[in-house]
Amino acid sequence: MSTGLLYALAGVVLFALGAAGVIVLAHLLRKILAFNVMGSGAFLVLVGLAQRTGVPDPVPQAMVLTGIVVAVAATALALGLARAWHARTGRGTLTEGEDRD
Amino acid sequence: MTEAWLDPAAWLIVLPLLWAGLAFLAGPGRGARLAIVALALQLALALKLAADLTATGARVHAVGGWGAPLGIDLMIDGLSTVLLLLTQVVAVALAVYAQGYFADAHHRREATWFWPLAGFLLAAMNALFLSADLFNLYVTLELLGLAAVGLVAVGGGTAQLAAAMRYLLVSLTASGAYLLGVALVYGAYGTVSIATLGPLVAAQLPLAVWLAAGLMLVGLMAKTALFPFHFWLPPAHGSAPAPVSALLSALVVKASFYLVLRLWLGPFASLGSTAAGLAGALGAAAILWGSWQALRAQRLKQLVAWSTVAQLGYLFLIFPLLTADGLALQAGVLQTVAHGLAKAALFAAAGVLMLATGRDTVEGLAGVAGRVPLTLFAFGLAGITIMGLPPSAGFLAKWLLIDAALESGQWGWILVIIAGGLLAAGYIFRVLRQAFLLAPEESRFHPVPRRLEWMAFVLAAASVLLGLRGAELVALLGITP
Amino acid sequence: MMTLAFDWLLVVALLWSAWRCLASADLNRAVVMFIVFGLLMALAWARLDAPDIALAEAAIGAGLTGALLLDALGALRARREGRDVHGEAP
Amino acid sequence: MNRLARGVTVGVGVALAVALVVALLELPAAAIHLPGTVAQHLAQSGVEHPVTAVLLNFRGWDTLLEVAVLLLALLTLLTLSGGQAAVAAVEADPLLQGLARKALPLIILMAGYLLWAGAHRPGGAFQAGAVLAAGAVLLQLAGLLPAWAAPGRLLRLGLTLGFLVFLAVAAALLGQGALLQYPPASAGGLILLIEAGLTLSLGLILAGLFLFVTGRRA
Repeated sequence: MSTGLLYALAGVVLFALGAAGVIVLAHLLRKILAFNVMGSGAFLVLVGLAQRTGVPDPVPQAMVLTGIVVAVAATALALGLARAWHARTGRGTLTEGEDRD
Repeated sequence: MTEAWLDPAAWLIVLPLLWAGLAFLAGPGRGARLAIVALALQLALALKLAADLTATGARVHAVGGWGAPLGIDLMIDGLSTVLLLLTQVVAVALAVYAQGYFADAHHRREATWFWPLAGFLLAAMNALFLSADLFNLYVTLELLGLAAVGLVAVGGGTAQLAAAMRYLLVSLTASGAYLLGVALVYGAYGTVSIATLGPLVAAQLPLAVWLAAGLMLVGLMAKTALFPFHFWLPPAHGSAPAPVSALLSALVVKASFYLVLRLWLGPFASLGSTAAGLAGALGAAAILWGSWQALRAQRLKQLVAWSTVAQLGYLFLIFPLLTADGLALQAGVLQTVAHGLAKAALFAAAGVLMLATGRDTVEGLAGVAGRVPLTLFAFGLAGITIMGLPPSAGFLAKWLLIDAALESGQWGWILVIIAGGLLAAGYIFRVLRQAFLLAPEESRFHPVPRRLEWMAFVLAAASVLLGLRGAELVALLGITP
Repeated sequence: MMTLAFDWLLVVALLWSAWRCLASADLNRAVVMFIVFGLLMALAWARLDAPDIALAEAAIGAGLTGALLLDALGALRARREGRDVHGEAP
Repeated sequence: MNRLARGVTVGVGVALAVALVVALLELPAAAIHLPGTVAQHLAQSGVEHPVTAVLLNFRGWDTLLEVAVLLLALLTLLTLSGGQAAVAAVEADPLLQGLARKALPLIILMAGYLLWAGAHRPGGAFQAGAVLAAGAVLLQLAGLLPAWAAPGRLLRLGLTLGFLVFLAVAAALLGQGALLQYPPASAGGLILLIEAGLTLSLGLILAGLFLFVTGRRA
């Protein structure tokens, strides 16, 4: 198995883990963490799969650089919303009754 | 053909990006006049684009001059041009509306960064309609999603924050699924250009591409709020300020639908047929469930938002009916345009009614008929399109849909279309009936700027009159590469 | 052979840190595990011949996102403690 | 979320992961090989580092929209924190302050190096901007830089400059035939101009994602 394919396989597992996390976890900060894990998984698939023959490919690498910046923008926005929500309601979750962290 | 530096397709993206940036530079609360002038210009550009298209046919604008698969291509054809036209028409009317709406003292705070946010939103829409590159489309989807979330949050209240948060989480998860799909497609074929992909997918279809298509289409359906992914839409569209609700409901959800259509008709054509029945069934469920919730809604904007859930259902009815004669496709695009105009009008009218009564419930509308008759007339006109009565464009869309169902012998969908129309009549007349009741003694009415009423009316009238010009739209749509 | 063993080790570490980040009962630990995950990702990018992404991941993915998360966690904690002292929401 | 829904979600997640692993293991080689095409056109791109060439030339359109995404996130954060006062920074320990003071010139130097290096080897505007932002966050944590209030005109100019320069170049090159169609002779210079603007603006925006939000009180 090539290095690229190995990391691509790790990527799909990370993606599935993160996607399930975003849906299942209640606390907003945890959802945001899960979203980032999910994104990292997709990035690994993008580069790893393209490089499974062992040749570096600058095209998906540039795409992942773009993706990382988009992800940090989305994370900052989500954290801003979560903080504003917490400041307003004192809660860390959107649905009531699951408010433990 | 125009000279290269005047290419309207390029300026349709550059211009909104430019005024969004300048509006931010100008400072908090500024940028309304700039936006309106620029949007009028964009409308002219879209018309020019349509005229060029009719004259010379579909074409490609190769950004950077490289051409796919190395560079990113913009694709100008009938489908993208129709949606660009719809976007600019609705946007310019809503910009004039928003300027009046945010001039009101109660809403001034919401306008702090409204204009740059709206500019980025519209730039993202135009870029999305033109792009023919799956990864570039991912970036436009994120730009669109974050702009929409930002606009929901401008209201600043607790309900808006919760709605924005939920919307953001759905939007990000959906674009994550889309991105994984793009990664798999690149891994399978070594390109993300839609045009280059077509023959490659037709030649070879490994399991990874099936999964990619599933991930991308499900993600886009979640962004389009197709039942059962609709749960985020009513709170988001129902709690945002009226001009924002109108932008989101009329345009933003259509962008992801457009992309579903592009993929379904393009590279994933051979995969689409297996899931067509499911898409149609979900559309039917959306029509019935959304209309039922609209009938029961207590708050006016919730009612209009649930109506969007129902009307989006019609768009997915076309998938089991897609055939070579293109009737269903025409129906879907007409429905997109008709609903876009009518829903913008309904939210604009709802905003006026809420300003006038100071209340946001359907019950609180008693007596408004005498105070803002023009707005109520606009609400009724837009209602004609939503119900699908002649001569509106909504009628034409549903007629074509029934025609397509008859031709392919799938009678079941016709029942759903008719039931949806009756339910729509139910919730529209519920509002009108309440408005014509006598006002209770203690109720007070606030004056509303006339331009708000006029913009609602113009949009509503356009949605009805478009029915008379449906043939031109269909002809434009027929221009493919 | 050595490098392949290292790759397997790194992949296991990546999956483990991601799992600990999402499953940990304590939010503080979850955020710290996320930063560890980000640094391991940077290593993975280096192994994939992508030094540009490794740099960006370390600076943005682990660094800036980590700082944002820690700051947000601090803000949520501070308000929660404030509420507990006064016995009501601020 | 109830237990059934949780179980179903986890089940779907596991099934998805398994299906994807199987799909990746049996995936045949790709028909198109872009690294070769990139290498072939690298000489006309104006830079020598392939990733920078893709990022700012071949797929520069993605990058332009991505800067817009960052600006957008910042705008929404400003909307959310609108009208809230920043709390005075807590006094940090003098050791951290001393360290931050010493590190600052080094950080700026490193950002400059990364910007310059991007044309030939790993590095570029994004990494350089991220380093600048990290410096600003460090200064804030050391109590040497206050959290930012609503941005004044000068700051707004700094935040948008990179984006506007990029957009202006993209539009000006329309005369060449298409958006962002660099003439090969001046591509290197134009890309450096764009990257210099982006380094400043990205540094400010990324720092702003932290500094406009931290220490805010409703």
